Amino acid sequence: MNKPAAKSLPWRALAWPSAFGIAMLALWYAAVLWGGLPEYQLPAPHRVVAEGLNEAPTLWSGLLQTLYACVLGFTASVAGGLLLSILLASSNWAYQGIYPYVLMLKMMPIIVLAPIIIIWFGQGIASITVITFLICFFPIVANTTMGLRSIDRDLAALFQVYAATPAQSLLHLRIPAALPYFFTGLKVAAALTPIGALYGDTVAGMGSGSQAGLGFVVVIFSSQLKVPALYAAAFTACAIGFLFVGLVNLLSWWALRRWHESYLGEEA
Amino acid sequence: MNKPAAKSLPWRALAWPSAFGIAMLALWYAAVLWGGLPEYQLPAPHRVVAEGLNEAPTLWSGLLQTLYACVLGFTASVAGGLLLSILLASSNWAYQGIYPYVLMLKMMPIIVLAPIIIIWFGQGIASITVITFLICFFPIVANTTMGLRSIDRDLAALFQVYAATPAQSLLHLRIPAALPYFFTGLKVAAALTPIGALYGDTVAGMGSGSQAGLGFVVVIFSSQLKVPALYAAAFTACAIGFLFVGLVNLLSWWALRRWHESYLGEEA
Amino acid sequence: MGRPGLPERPTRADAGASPTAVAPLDRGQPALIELAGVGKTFDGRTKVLDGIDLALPRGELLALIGPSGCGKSTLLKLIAGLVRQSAGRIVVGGGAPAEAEGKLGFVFQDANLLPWLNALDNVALPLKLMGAPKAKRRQTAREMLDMVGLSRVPDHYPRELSGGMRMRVSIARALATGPEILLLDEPFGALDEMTRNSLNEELLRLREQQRWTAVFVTHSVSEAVFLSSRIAVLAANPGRVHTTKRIDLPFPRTARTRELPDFHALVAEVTRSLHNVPGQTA
Amino acid sequence: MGRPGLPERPTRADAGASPTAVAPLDRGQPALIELAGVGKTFDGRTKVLDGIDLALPRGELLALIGPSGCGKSTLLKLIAGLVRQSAGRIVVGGGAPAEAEGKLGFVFQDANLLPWLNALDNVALPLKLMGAPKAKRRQTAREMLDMVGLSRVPDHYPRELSGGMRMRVSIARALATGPEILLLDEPFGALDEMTRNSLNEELLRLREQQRWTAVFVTHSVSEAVFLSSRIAVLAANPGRVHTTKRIDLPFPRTARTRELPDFHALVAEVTRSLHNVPGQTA
Amino acid sequence: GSGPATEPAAGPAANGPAKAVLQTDWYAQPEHGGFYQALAKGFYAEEGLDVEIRPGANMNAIPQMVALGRVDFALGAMDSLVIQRARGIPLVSLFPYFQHDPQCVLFHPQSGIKRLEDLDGREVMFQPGMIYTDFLQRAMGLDLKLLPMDWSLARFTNDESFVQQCFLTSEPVVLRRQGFDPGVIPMSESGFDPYRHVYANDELVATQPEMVAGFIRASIRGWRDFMNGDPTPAFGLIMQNNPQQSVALMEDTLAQMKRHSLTEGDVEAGEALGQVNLMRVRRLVQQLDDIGLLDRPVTAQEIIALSVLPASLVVGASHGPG
Ligand SMILES: Nc1ncnc2c1ncn2[C@@H]1O[C@H](COP(=O)(O)OP(=O)(O)OP(=O)(O)O)[C@@H](O)[C@H]1O
Ligand SMILES: Nc1ncnc2c1ncn2[C@@H]1O[C@H](COP(=O)(O)OP(=O)(O)OP(=O)(O)O)[C@@H](O)[C@H]1O
Ligand SMILES: [Mg+2]
Ligand SMILES: [Mg+2]
Repeated sequence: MNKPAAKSLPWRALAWPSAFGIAMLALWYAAVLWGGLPEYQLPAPHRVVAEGLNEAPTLWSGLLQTLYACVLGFTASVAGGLLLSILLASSNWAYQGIYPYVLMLKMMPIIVLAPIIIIWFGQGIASITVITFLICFFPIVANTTMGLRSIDRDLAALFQVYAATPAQSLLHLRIPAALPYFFTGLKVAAALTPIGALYGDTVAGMGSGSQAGLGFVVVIFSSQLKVPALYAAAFTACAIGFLFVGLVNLLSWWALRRWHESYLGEEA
Repeated sequence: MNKPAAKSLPWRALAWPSAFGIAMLALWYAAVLWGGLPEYQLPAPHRVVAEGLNEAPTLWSGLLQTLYACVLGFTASVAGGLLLSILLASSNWAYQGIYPYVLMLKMMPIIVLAPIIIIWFGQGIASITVITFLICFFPIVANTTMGLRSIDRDLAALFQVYAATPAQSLLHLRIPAALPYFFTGLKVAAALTPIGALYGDTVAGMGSGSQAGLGFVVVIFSSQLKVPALYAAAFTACAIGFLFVGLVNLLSWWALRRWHESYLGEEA
Repeated sequence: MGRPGLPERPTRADAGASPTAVAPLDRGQPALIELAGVGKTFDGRTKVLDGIDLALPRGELLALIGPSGCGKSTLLKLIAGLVRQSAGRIVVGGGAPAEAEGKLGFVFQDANLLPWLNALDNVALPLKLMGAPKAKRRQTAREMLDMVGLSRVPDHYPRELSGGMRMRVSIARALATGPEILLLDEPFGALDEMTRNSLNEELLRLREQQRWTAVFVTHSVSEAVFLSSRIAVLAANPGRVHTTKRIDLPFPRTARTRELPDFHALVAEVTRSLHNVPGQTA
Repeated sequence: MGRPGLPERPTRADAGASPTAVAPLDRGQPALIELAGVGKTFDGRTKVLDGIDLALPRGELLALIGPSGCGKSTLLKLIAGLVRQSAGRIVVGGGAPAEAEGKLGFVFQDANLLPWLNALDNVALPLKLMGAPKAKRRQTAREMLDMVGLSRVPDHYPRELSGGMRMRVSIARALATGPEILLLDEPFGALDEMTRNSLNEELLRLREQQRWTAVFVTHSVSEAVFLSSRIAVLAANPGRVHTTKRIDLPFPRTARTRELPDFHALVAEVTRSLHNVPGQTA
Repeated sequence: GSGPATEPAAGPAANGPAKAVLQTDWYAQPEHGGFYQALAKGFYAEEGLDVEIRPGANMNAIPQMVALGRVDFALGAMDSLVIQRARGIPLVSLFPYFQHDPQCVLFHPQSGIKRLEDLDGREVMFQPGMIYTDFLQRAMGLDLKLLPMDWSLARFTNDESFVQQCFLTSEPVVLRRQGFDPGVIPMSESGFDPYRHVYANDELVATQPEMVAGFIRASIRGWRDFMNGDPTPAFGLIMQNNPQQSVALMEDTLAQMKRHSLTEGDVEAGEALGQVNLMRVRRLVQQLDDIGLLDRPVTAQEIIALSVLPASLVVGASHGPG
């Protein structure tokens, strides 16, 4: 009763988000009109749009730069996260021995790691990618590892009976079975990607001209209290996030629609 | 063959992490000895310990303050994340209508939200909690929602046959079935908690006296180039993370050990 | 094995009436379950059931028998309101199938147990969903487990049970609520003959107290004859009713019934009509 | 239904020998599968099997029959090396059970299909794991699906198949590799009698080409008699061999075999000994 | 006044001391010494004020907090306020506590930097949004490759060609203690020379001029006392708030502040503690306008809270109230 329509890409599904979007916009206007908040606190939506258009060249070049960092960082997170998960799920000693240090890496404040990262990778896109990776990879690792370790016992027995090699088990059993977890982690990582890239930008980015990403733009707008433009920049960053989440959703739909409960209608 | 021993808490499991820890420590020393990096670049482990002890009072009060923020933020994330997931999984329109905005909230750079948060919640623990929540809640939402939406069709049919109310389905079917996903999300959130609290501390904290958390300590040590102490502070933050992750693992073991594949031995 | 205190259907006041009074079918009554021209097509491509007409008066025990894949399980799910028909009309208890939910007991083809509950809690689950008090729940669940011969393993989790044991837990669960309508999808298929026979008899004994109307799927003709008041033989591709056969063996039936010549004649007759069914898939 | 091009076991050179040559059991040969004093206890508390002694020469078809929960499935898993014995010794093909993996075909009690593969790909899976080329894989899988009567649904996913159809996919999968040893856990339990009988016959026909040694679990005595060269009747709590009975009906067996008086006598005899088995749970 | 009529209701003392919050721009440090001194020695209390000094590292929210009245006073650079004022945010400058911004460029002597012009074409780590950056680039035409400030010295110590922003009194002191001898050039040498000041919002100045004036008086007194008298009381409070400060470190910092005459400025040129020169303010506005940072022109009168500032501290008034 609460499953999305099976098998067809839910273009219709744009109806609900749009309805909610309009409601949120109305609420926003109401808050601006009657909330008595000054523009530097809560700018009206049309002001955000206007300032966004006004700053369009800056936003556009920031968007391109950050998008580039996001693509690299997300790709690195997916590849690195997947490999790490496979390593972690490959044996008990790897899991018990390595997982704590993966966790520690994740929990190290970036502010502590940043100097080391920049010394190793130099200022700019490489370091931003590393920082984005550090922020994004863990959800993928945690989810995929859990997925890889949650294999149905009977299916595992089947592969044992057919003397499947570890690589075969991985490829034909564990990875397909872990996909629902993997995609969930991927979705979290995708949502973190613009945040990671923005943060990386403010820590390790280049702030001049075409090399300034949205992180830089956001900090500058913020420090100059250009609040409508700041919101415009933030929404621009969100747009990148939606792009990634959308891609992940598409991929997930494509891979799971035929068999996983989350995509099946109630029948059959 | 790569499952943890069933049913017993793996105290023995400390062996592998310790072994790896010793190896990492050796590597670290090797880097310090032969890497030719000065102490303000890469301090030796014993120097980190020494400076940590030296700064123990500061670290301790920072730890307490940040732990407090972590407890509040994590609790808020769990409660909020769970409620949100239940709402999202409760109907298609909620999922399609609300999820995009939850995502947007997650993807908004904190630097943009911080002024609003501080204006609303005041500088101090309340704002730090909100920031920690914003950083931590999403993995819980994404995972739990996926879990709640991945209910086995036959079990759902069973509950339908017995005319279970939505609340009963939730309580007796969907939540138990979603636990493996929920705990995975919880683990990610737990690992994010100290990062969130540290960041919240630097953005919205009171940097004075007993109210200064580890975020303050980290920023100060970093700006004063007290690198060994900085590392000590970072490890202190990690300790909080391990505490939370450990608690989550314990809870997860307790809830899943009897039935979920990830905790079962290969037999039976 | 007739145990005291088996659960009675809470909605019927006349549960105390003489058991034998149930046996004659109330043919004059309006049907409790009625299917008229029911068809089911999956995804618009696979026509699974076509033109099913069936009417079950209260108290009927209908056996469905037919080749693998002919739509027996689908038919049960249609009656339970778990699947919506593509054509025709289904009335259960005077309303739509979905309205009858809560009065049903359903044994799925797979045991379909909750993996995070042990055997006892699995059996007690429907009672919990109906709001029975805890003590009552546990007592009834224990009796039911006892009836299916699993009193020794109440605290085993499903993964610690054998396939046949899991099915028996599932049967116990379906009977625990004393349902008005019982839908059973090959409930005894995974059991050895002795266990199966004794459960068959147990089921009929229970019926004298609970008086459900039942539709059950079986691949065993003798089981169908033994348990049912009517047998519907289905044909496949698409699934439709090939013949129905009234089984007029007297109730109560016991192990002795299997020795009656009538019994063997009926088994032979149904087997023959089964052999004539078109659409055998193998 | 005897189809051309059924897969032959690749490891045996003498597959072309006359089919009838297989029938007499090679009693002089060393056992292909041997269990001596095998016991299994779960979690140190539940003693499931105790003192199992069994020796299967090459070519033997052993039927296991016994009450629900007596340990039949566990015994199969022990032979396949999926579960480790708590006591005794198991030798398969001269080594530990785990070493024989890859020469096995296993039909699990549940169909155990990969939900993300369609019927054809599920059948082709073991061939893929053995490195068979793609064209060969698809061809063999198609033939196997055809044999179990599912040639019309190769692209159906498991959730789109009926229970009996899923089991047949599982049987097709186990036979696809032409295994040396075949372990079947109630393979035909979910099938109607006609499908079941025809698959029984198909299986024996296939055996003449593939010559596996098999252990299979069934709850049908007549199936056990029809298919096996020996029947082991197990008793429960703990599971142990109660009696074994050699079935000396001549091979090849066909539908006609079921009409032999010997056949009926054997069925009756085994049924009797089954009734005497202690440890019936219901 | 609803208080008892035994006292005239004019003074804030009528309802007990007036609460006021001063939000500083960093964690407690000697650069805030005058305020802590005023607090420690009761100068605020004497003016009938109960002041709380609130430290923090969150620079971006502070102007909004002041504008919305969440805090009463805050510290900052006057150039930002001019820009914000032009954007319609009702903030006013109360008084400068540093005559010149201690914002500097920090570099290794080996890098060959002698003047700000030598930054041309180099990578520099500056706080994003710092207005000096715009001035250096647009008014002086320097080509700067900007790196965002990470508030750490790690990279500086690792790279001899590294150039970053610093606070005259902070980073150089830390570095000298580590054995470095960095070069430092104040950014104000560019000719863009904002004050470092205390600011508040229009409403506070309009509704509680007495309280604001009292705060100004006490703060200036505190600064004078801190710079010329015994700084120990302020040091005590600072250490209490920020255990990472030590007396030695604070003394080093204070010495730097004195050496560069941060609070009094160029005394020979007529500058003095707390003084605001409207000519300088106008020049600042002009410079900001020239590089296109102002949404609309603003006047010095708008920016400076002349109504509460003692006339003695205002110079260069060519017109308007003195
Ligand atoms: N993991 C386990 N822990 C405890 N007991 C177990 C476990 N697995 C199986 N058992 C027990 O082992 C016994 C034998 O199980 P098994 O599945 O082998 O029975 P079976 O003979 O195949 O029965 P059926 O005919 O019902 O399939 C059962 O009593 C079951 O409860
Ligand atoms: N979701 C689906 N999509 C397409 N076909 C389906 C779907 N579900 C079931 N079917 C088809 O419906 C037919 C009937 O299935 P059903 O499970 O009702 O058979 P059955 O009579 O119970 O068979 P069995 O005795 O093997 O259990 C089968 O041919 C099956 O392939
Ligand atoms: Mg079925
Ligand atoms: Mg079994």
